[in-house]
Amino acid sequence: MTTFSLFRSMLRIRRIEEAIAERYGAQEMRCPVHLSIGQEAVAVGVCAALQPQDGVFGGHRAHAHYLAKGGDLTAMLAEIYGLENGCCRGVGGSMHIIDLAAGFLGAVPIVGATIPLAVGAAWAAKLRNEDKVIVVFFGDGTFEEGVVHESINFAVLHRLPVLFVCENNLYACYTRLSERQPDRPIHAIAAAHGCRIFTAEGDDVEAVHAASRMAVADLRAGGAPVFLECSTYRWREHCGPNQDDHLGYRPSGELAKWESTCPVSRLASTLSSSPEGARLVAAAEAEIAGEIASAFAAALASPVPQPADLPGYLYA
Amino acid sequence: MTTFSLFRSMLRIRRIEEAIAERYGAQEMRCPVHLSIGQEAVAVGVCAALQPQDGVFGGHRAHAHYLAKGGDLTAMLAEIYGLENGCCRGVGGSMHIIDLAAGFLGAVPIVGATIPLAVGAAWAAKLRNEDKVIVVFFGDGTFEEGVVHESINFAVLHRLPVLFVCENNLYACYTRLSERQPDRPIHAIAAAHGCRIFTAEGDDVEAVHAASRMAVADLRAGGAPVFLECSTYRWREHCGPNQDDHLGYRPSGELAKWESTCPVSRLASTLSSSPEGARLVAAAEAEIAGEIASAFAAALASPVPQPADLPGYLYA
Amino acid sequence: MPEIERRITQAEAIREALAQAMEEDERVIVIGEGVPDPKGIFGTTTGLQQRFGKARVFDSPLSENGITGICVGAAISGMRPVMVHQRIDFALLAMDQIVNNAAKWHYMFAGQVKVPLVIRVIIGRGWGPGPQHAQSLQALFAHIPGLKVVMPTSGYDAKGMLLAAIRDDNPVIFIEHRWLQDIADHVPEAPYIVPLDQALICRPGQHVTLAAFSYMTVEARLAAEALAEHGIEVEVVDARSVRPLDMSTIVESVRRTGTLIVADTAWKTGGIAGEVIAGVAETAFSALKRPPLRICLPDIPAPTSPHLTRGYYPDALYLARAIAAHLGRSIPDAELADRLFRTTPHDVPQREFRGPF
Amino acid sequence: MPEIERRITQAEAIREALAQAMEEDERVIVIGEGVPDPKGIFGTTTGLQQRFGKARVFDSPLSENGITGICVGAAISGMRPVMVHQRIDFALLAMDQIVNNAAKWHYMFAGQVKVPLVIRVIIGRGWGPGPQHAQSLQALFAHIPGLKVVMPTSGYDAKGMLLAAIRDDNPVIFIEHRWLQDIADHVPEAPYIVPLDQALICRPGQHVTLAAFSYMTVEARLAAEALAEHGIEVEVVDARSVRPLDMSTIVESVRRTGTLIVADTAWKTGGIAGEVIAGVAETAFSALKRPPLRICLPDIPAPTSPHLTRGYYPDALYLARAIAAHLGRSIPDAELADRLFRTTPHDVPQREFRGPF
Ligand SMILES: Cc1ncc(C[n+]2csc(CCOP(=O)(O)OP(=O)(O)O)c2C)c(N)n1
Ligand SMILES: Cc1ncc(C[n+]2csc(CCOP(=O)(O)OP(=O)(O)O)c2C)c(N)n1
Ligand SMILES: [Mg+2]
Ligand SMILES: [Mg+2]
Repeated sequence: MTTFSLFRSMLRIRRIEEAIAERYGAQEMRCPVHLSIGQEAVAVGVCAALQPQDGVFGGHRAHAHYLAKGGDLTAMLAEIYGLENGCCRGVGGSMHIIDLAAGFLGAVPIVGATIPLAVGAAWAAKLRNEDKVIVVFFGDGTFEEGVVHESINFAVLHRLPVLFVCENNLYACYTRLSERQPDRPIHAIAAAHGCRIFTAEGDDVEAVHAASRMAVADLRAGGAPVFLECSTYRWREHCGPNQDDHLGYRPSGELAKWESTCPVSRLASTLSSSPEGARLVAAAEAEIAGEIASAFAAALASPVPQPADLPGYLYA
Repeated sequence: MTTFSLFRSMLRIRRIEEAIAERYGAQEMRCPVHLSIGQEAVAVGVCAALQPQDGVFGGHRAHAHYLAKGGDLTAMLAEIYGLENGCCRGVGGSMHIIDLAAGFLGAVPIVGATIPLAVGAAWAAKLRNEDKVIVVFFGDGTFEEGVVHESINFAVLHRLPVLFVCENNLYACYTRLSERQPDRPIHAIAAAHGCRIFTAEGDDVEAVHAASRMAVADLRAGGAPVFLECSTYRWREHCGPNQDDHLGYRPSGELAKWESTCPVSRLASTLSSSPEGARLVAAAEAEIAGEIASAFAAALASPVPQPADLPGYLYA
Repeated sequence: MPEIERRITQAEAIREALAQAMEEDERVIVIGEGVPDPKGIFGTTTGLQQRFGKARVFDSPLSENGITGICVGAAISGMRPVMVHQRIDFALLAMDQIVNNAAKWHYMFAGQVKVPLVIRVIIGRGWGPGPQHAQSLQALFAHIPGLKVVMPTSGYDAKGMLLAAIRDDNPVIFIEHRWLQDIADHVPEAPYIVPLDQALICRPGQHVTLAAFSYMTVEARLAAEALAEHGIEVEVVDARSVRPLDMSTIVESVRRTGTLIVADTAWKTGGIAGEVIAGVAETAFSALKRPPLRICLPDIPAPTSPHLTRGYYPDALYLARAIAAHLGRSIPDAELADRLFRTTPHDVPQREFRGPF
Repeated sequence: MPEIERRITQAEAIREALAQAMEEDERVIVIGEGVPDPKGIFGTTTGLQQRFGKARVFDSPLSENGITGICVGAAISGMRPVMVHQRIDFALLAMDQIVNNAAKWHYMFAGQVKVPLVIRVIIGRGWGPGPQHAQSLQALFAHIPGLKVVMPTSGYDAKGMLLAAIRDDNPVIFIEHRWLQDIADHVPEAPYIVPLDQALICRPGQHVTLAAFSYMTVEARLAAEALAEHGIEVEVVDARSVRPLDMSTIVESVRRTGTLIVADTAWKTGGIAGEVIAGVAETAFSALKRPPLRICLPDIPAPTSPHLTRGYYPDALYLARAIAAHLGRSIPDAELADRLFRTTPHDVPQREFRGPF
């Protein structure tokens, strides 16, 4: 995976989420949305290390993971709009997305809920002798759920091909890490459980990618489960399209500091230092803008889903 | 606490549980019992480091903890017999015991269930500025429950005066540790959570006691929560009065090895090496036998409890 | 009586009750994910930490079972914790501590230890919360001996019942509905108590008893007003409590009206609406002049899309139609529809609602 | 037909079903705390690991929520896990994964993913299990759309329904009763299926419909036999499934008998007995000639002492008395008591039972 394609994938996710934020005010996406703006490098760096047959699970903040794994953009947007062509036909909305063809195995908003599922999927892969790595993304807050420890214990016990990716953005909703956890590294607990550990600055996509490649290679070779902790930062409000620095729950200057190390624009500047690079960046912006415009148009052209179909989804 | 009194407390618990085992076959103790025979040194070593105002919680295997903390013997026996003078008036049986006067704050059989309660009691003590340490005993298997990690995280975060005592007897029911957990120390996970760690050979009551004294002193001085892991071994079946080595779930010779380091008889021999010590040991045996006989008699003299009283226990 | 003019929202009423409880009893502490944050649990806890300090108002790690157990531990040690889940769905993680410990600790030890614990849980919806964030799980708690379970509707009751719950020596599951939080009501400032075990006849009527739970009471009253214009007098009973159910108020009402309809915010099968019907059928069978009827959610999880939630939640119009049909009364549907047509979008509590949750 | 002579216990029937399911489908795996241990979950899993290997039969860490989620993850990845809790009380730790994920995964994703998962849970008692180890929590699962919930009584049904549950593509909560495990029944060796949604009329009768769940069916049949001698013909319906409830079999029976009594192993308030009554009252009100009646546990947790459990669990004698009284029939009590007097101690399933659980 070239630096440029890592960059392009991040840029695409950034622009898609910005577009969602911009259109959210129109009151047509009638469900909660949790944006990853600022955190794209983790999703992209990890997923770029995966093969199509590998599986990914996410949580409430999963757009970036879905897109980075190759999830269908139009289906995601249609889902957020609650339309029939949505990836869950409108049953789920932003917090429930899935694209089985792309190996995005599902995201749901109960925090921690998909972590044992990822371990179970990895267990199935091992029992069936499939060459498959399973990744699950979750936040620093989610690590406080007991089920995470239960899941890690089982994964290490059975040496399953699972990569736990903790996106430590310092907050759970509006609550800072220090109000929820003592001052010690999250990954040290995973290490004590017997995971192999990697850490990366989550605003450096190449660092995340390098760590992920090693991790995934380890897992394919039958190594112990890997826990990757990435420092990162959410720029917008916990849930919804807006800025929220005025609420005062972040120390002043913190957001600005993280914005200054924006994974997307830093890489854009680097790439743009050559004229060829600058051209590529500009072209990417243009292509992505076009793709987004058509995806929104296609999504909005979807028929509306029918309540009468709901009972049919309940049982297989 | 002198070596002799540590010994005497262990001997007393051993003889009480042997008496329970012996009488269990009469079919009059009609509830599950989980004996601590072989594990007495942990209960005794820890509780001997406590003050009366300190609190202790246990789990399904709690006779030793209750007795070591000074719980009323007759009330416990009456409870196992399901009689009105039982410590729960027969509502609880062996798996639910309590003696508030002695600071034994309760034991219940859902594994892990009392661990957050202990943290909550320690939290209350801290909020109320009480000079109180809270101890909770649990097994190696219990450590697999997610709630344990949630509890430790909160305790460390708020720096609560709680001592977590893990009695690692290598088994949960008939399942060996290696079938349930990867090969890494349990206490290392607690350390990563930020607990202060002590370990002790659980068949050496003086070692347990020494560690506990340091731990409790730390906690009284406002130190971080402590996690004490003791290696130990259950001699009888998981639940019930019998030997069960014939079932073949333990490697052969393992039980014999642990029996050979019996915390009670090792100390008995040491003490008996002087004539004065031998006299004391013999006297203790005699006194304890007498106490047990009268306690059983007193317990069995209890009236039977009345079902009509039950609804009154439901709500305060 | 200038008091009578004082109208505040239910969220404010809850916040006031919390503040007054903390003022009158220093053992009261408040904890939950987001309690001291800028959003303050939909405004119900805003400002409490500033006022009562960090030693009594706590944020919480994301550890529902652990924190519940920790609160049980604090409660049996003399504190009076009030904890809160922003969604009842999260309480599923804590069922072990709620059912195995909180509900039974007093009983298991034959009454030696009290568990004065309040667990606030919020049901209902912003928009599009979907299958995992919009459940109405009162039936799961209603089945458990040892718990008290209440579902106030009015702001007045929310304050009075929360104060009663906090003063109660038992674990109380206090169920709030998201759509009630912004409704204003007359709420006296001075502390007062509303009992935890009494239903309220909030509109008398002789033709049919409509027992409603929580937000359904709001829709029930609207339906009743509309039907009154057509000569159907609906007695609306705000059940208010779920465990214990105040069956005697409901049964007496049914003895007067001969007809029982129950409206609940939850799925029909296995819900508390069925419990109300079973209780009446067992104890006042001869009072029933016709079959009882449940009006509940269909037996499927809540979907997210507004196109799919349309029709999922029974509203006043649905109730009015169903009641008229059940009584065999034909009312020109256009008139009902006209009267009860909801001009606010069906998926938001107030027109001003702008998301995101 | 030598088959007809083959009688095995319910525990053996369950073990046989597991073995046959594993044989016919290699995706079937079995996991649970103690599954491969010498006690083998009351004998229901003994020998399976020896036969099918460590790659398909697993012990489990004590991590109920985690393991449930792991099994959901395996199920959506093409395996067909069967997991087991030795007591339903432990499943409370897993309510999050059961209710939020297992029950909804197929629905949330609009039918794209199946969850073929069986969760075996054991209710009932040895002796003295007490408040935390003897709950009958079927009502908690019965309320949840997306789950199937069954409670077979006979060994025949246990095998056939377990095979059906394992072949089913949905999450099934399979509830076994400790007191049924040692009862022998005619159980054919070859694999067969008993549907997951059909009640069974196991004794016809024209005077009263007695719908019973799980072990209560055993007591119900004894009561029915005794009452028959006094001219009361009880139709005993073994409900067998809880979700979906086979209401049409029950309703048809009530249409014949005019009287409905429901016997459940659980607490009365908020239990499934109420659901049965509500369903019948709603849909076949006019068939009811007298009030329906529930016979359930009192609304308090199980105590431990045998002195306290006496009278806690309604038995055949209790049922017979209650039925006769409900029908207004006076039967000399001594005769009933004589016929139904239990010579085995009331707190053990069989005379040979020696503890400890
Ligand atoms: C079990 C559960 N508890 C609480 C919530 C409410 N909630 C949604 S997101 C969130 C914070 C998650 O924090 P983190 O894991 O750090 O992820 P981030 O939002 O920072 O990406 C919380 C508490 C939930 N969805 N599920
Ligand atoms: C939540 C829960 N799951 C399972 C059980 C059944 N159970 C009782 S004791 C026990 C083993 C506990 O092992 P450990 O913690 O090591 O304690 P030990 O018995 O060895 O003292 C189990 C699984 C239970 N009581 N509670
Ligand atoms: Mg975070
Ligand atoms: Mg152990």
